[in-house]
Amino acid sequence: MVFSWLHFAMILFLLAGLLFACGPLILAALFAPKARGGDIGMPYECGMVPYGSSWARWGVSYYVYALIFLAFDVDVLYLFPVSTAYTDAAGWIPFVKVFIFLSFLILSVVYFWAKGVFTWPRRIQ
Amino acid sequence: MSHITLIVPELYFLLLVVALMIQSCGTREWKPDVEKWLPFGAGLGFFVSIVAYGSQGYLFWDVYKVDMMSQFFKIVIAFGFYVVVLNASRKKTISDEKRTDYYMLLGFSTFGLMLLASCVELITIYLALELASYSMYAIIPLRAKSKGAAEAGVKYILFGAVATALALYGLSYIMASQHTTYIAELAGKNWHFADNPMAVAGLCLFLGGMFFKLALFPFHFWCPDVYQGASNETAAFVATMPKMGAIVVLVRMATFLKPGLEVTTLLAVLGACSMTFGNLSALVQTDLKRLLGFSSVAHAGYIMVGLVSGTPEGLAAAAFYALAYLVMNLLVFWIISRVAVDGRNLKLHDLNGLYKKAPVLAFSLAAGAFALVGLPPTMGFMGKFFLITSAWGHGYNWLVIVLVLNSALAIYYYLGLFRHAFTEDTASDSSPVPDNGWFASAGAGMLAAAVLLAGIIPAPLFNFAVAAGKSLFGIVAVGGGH
Amino acid sequence: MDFGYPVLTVLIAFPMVAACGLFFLRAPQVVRMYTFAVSILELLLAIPLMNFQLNAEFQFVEQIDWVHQWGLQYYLGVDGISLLMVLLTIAILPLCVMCSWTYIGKRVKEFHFCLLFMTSSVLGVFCSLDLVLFYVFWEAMLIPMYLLIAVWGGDDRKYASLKFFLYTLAGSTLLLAAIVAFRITGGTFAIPDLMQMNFSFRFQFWAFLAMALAFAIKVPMFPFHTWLPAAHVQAPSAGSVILAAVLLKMGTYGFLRFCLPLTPAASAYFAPMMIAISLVSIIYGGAIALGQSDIKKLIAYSSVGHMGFVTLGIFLFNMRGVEGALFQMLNHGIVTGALFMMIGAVYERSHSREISDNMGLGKYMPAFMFFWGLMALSSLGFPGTNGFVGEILVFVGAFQENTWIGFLCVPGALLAAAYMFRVSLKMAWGKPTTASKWRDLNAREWVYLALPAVFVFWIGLAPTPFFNIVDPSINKLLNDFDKRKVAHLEAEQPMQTAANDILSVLADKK
Amino acid sequence: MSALTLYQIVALILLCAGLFGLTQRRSLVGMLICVELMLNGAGLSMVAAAQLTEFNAVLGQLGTLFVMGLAAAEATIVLAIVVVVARRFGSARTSDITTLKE
Amino acid sequence: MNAFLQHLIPLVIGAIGAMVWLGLNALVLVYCERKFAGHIQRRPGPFEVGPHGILQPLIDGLKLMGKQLLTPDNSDAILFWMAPILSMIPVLLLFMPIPYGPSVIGMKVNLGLLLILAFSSFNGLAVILAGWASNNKWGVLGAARAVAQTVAYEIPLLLVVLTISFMTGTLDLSEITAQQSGHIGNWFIWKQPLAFIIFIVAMFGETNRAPFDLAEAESELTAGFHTEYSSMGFGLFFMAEYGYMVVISSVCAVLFLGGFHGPIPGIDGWWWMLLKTYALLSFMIWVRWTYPRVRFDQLLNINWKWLLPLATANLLATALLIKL
Repeated sequence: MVFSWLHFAMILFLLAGLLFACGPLILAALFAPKARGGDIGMPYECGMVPYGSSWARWGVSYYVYALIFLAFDVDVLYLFPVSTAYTDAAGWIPFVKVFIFLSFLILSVVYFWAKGVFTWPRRIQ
Repeated sequence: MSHITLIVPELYFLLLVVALMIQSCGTREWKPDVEKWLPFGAGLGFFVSIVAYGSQGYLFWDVYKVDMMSQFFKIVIAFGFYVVVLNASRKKTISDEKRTDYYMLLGFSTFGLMLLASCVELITIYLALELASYSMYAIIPLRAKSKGAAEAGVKYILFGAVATALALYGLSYIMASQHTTYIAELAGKNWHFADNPMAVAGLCLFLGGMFFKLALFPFHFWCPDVYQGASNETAAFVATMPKMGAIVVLVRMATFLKPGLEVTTLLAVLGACSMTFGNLSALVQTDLKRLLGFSSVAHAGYIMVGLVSGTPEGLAAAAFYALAYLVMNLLVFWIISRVAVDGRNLKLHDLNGLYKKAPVLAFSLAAGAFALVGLPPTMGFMGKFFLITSAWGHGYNWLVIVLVLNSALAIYYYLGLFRHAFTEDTASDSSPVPDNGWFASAGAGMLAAAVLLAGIIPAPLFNFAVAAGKSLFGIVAVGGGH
Repeated sequence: MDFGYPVLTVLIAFPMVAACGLFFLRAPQVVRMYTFAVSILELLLAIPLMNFQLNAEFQFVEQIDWVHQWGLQYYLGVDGISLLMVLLTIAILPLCVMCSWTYIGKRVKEFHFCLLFMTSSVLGVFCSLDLVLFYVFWEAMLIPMYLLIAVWGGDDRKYASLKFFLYTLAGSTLLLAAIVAFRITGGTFAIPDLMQMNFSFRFQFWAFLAMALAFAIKVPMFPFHTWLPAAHVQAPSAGSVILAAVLLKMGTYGFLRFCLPLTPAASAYFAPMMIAISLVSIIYGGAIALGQSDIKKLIAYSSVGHMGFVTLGIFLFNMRGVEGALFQMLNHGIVTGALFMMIGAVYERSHSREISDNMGLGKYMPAFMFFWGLMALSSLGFPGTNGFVGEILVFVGAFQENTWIGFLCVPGALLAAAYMFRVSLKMAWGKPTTASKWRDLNAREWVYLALPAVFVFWIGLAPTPFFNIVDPSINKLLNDFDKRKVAHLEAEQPMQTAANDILSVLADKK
Repeated sequence: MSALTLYQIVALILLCAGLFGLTQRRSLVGMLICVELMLNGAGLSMVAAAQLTEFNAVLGQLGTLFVMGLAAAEATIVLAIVVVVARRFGSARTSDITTLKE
Repeated sequence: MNAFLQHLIPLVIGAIGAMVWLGLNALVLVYCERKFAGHIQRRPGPFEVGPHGILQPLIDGLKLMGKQLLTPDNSDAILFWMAPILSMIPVLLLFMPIPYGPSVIGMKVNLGLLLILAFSSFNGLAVILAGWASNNKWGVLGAARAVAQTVAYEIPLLLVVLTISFMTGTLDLSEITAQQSGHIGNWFIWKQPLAFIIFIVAMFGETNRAPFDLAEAESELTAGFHTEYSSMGFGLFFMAEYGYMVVISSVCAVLFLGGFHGPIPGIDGWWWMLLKTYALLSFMIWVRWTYPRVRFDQLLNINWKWLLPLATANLLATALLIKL
């Protein structure tokens, strides 16, 4: 109950993935030359000496998109349990419920749209 | 679906929110002025919830119970929303294009609170609570370019999130040890610490989440900051409405808080700490809203007094006090909003000479302040009186003594409001000129009249509350509502 | 005794309703006239009270459910004890209006509103027979009194008003707790019903302490008296008059109405302590008064002394003592009220309350000095005045109870004579400073000083009607008291019980 | 040690880590992450409680699903407010955000 | 013990198979991509190493291994090296629930789709780690873009997947394949053409492939989030990317193209799956070398303004049709 073959399989495959990732890296570490000094560790900016910090201020739109995603992604998550049971459920009530749920999703897209979130570039106050 | 008529008030508010949302999506040209119709809509909501007061029944696999208690609180909440909308309809602190959204969020929060009033299952309670909270988190920073508002917002939501997490953690313990989340079934379980430590720990944590909303002592940090940071109109909402939600849940859960249980004692101790701490801190405040913030911490403590007795009367007293608290605070905030015409934060000395500048406001402020103290003949006194009468003789007499001593303590700063408004003449030049129009005066006057009337003739409201309290315990209400 | 209308309700409600009418008036003079008319009407409305039957029953009873679920009632009624107080209150009102006719210059409307509101709530206090109703009126009285001091008071009014408010409110919160305790234990808020019940000593012990604190602050008794001089000095003269004549009586009335009948055993147990405190109050008040240079402060401290006589009389538990206490209450109301009015009158002329600024009035203001002398004599208990009646009764009661108590009272009376003579002599024959230009009493002042003077002589020379009113009630009170005062006193060790109670509460908290 | 206890210990560790981080973190985003950690701890504890006792397992999973959804919504709002804070204060460090005091 | 081995051995075989399959695919796809690109641009592509340059990918791999593993100054070394590993770890797991043939499957999982969707999200985390830890302007920008994009396209993808699972009532890929057995008319592409199109578009967005390769965008950002990676660090990202491409093509084949079922009954087998997957992969490569890159705001708005509402509407319509 607590630990099933699925868990085991997942761990096994993840370990295989780790092996697959680390193997080449270790090989490369063995084969590769190990030069030091000079500007070898300088951040790569097409050969120029880096200017300023690598942290630029992004447009606030990035954040807004991220926020919308956060909200949507998890909402869609709720549909997964529904999806497996939907065909078995009789009557129209399941549809009504899904309809309500999805119309709220659509409503929120409409809201964002109307609020100009998708207009780019934009300065959101 | 067959009982859709039971949730007419909720549906009405949902409709209101959707209407607001549609309007807020509309183009600038098309947009009618939201303040022109919303007060009527909110008033109708109040009316609808009054009409629906008698309905009873279960919905949604019994997680949603429409009973006297829920209807009582729905009426209270709808009333609060009505007043808040009226209060905010003259605000200057938010730009035009955001107003509709502001009201939408207010409405959404109210909708969540209405749902909360009926929930009788812990997960559902949690959901409804969050529904109510999120919109509120969003409206607090809505104050043009104010640093303080942003700070208040972030403090509120971070503390809120922690409280939520703790509450959920507690919920999981209750699930693990009592195997049910229905309040009705939980009421029959054993809540002694010795027998079931995990359940009691879980319950405490879950209650912690409610205490956060209520701003009870160890969870009160946000309260003064949020009041101070948020705009006056928003503060009026935050100070009153979410507490109704928390109280209704606590009232429902108090059915299994028998006196003598560790949890009950904890509740009592927290209540005592809360009132003492709140009052002591309020003594030294000069910012009006901050003062009210600490005072609401104290009031949260008072409400605990009604809950610990574990009798229908106690719960009814708590419910009645909740109503009183709502009306009193809305009254005071109404006056604050009217006095601070430019939306600034008021200091105590800004009230100087108010009796001359706006006599009706000043008189109403007096009514509000004395109601908050608990002086007769106001609603606040009746509420407090019911609380201590219900709690006396159930093993928590010391709590009652603490309460009355605190009332004496509280006098000092509430009297400050009164003193500045009535006895100080030397208004500084920078003090705002209060809004003295018919709208301001009528609103203040009516709320003050409500405070006084309900203090002189509390019987109808209180009988309703008692009937509601008894219905929680399964005692058939006899002749309630009249 | 049915007059076809609720007499007491009308008495209580009329000033309040009339006060609301003030908002429609503008000119100060009109406001004064209006209020005066209202106060006279109120007097007329009190005429049905003449129909009072001379027995111990509560009369003019009105009883309506207020909050049925909670047992709250709107329950009014008067007996001999409260009737006098009601009459005193109603009679004082026109005097107050008159004495502030020119004294109050600013915010006249609000001032009279406060006066009327105050009268209503004080009447409510004396009439209510339901504990909660009593409490409601008791607290409602605070706000107008606070305003009277804080708005129209002297230079230090902020401090004085706050002190007054906090002291009284702090005391009364415990009273509320006690009220609730009575309800839970006795099952009702109705005072007449509660008077019939026997409570356990342990309960009485705590209830008495809670109530006594509230009343003692109001009276005020010795350690809690400090708000009184401050409030008196700062209050306008009408405020002082009401304060002295009516408000202080609420405390002693509380002792008589609640402590003795409801907690007889505890009252008996605490009586020695109360007597001791009363004696201290008497001597302390007199001694301090003797040293005052401010006339108003002097009278204020003399009040402490006088009220000490009242509480002393009450806790003697014998007929003479309680009678004396009641008379002393009445007298103090009349005499001290009149003294304060006179201080107001002289203050209007000299704008000072110092004795040194108000000397030598005998020559220039003979009428004033006549009244002053009369009231001063009455205040110190000169035979033939009403003060004598009250004081001698208390003396008799004290000697009846215990000779030592009687002896200890004597210095108090002597001190009263000393400070009263001191101030009166200086005022009458001292070296005048600026008094020469002052006008003697005008007609209005004549009226409002003559009325108390009439009562001074009436009670002083023919107190029988008053005795007739109070005696049945006092008899009943003492009989009840004697029957019930022994409740298990010996069986329990009071202090030990108290200690146990406190310890158990502390243990509960942990 | 029963499986339930095991899960609960893990959940408790998550919770405590979150609480500890909350007190230690000096930036708002860091605090948010800590709060999410706490919420996840609660979710784990809930699903374990439902699965490993006689409580209805489906209900527990559903509850956890709700927790996840609401946690996401919460994060959304927190981030939105943090953006507001950052724009008004020019910083998202807790030490800079102290205008409200008595 | 015997039962234990019975469970264990297929799993180990599956894991090894997945490793081989992934390695092979990387080699083949690199070769394909370069050859396709060459031919599309009317040049031969790699031609030197082996016949028609067929050994080129192998040599490339060897070359990568011989390069120095550079860790830039000012970078967070631990996170910097964690990123490529993290991007690689879940790839193999993603192959586990995909049925390549009637018996060619790592493990039949009843929530296979959910498993794939859940673990594929690790890639976003790896990308942002890589960009952030390398402390490079291109890296940070690329990472931000990559995250904004992959998360955005995840939602229509989820909705489309949900559409299928609403129809089938299951999240098990084998089960979904089974429901498409029989002839070609049973493939879900006919029932859900709109969903298929949305899935294809979202597929490009999810894998950061042109025309949605804003995260790498050679001409603007050098190499985006992996600008600073050299040697096998870069190689791992490269392999992972191809891995994700293969996975998503396979999933697409399973969901819409009948999985290992042939167009007519009776000729089912893993070869069909291989064919369909490679057809889709070829399509992706073809698109890359044919279409210009979109602008970033266009990229996001295509998703939020078109794909998402369409996908939602499609789901709603599907739900309605099922009830009808």
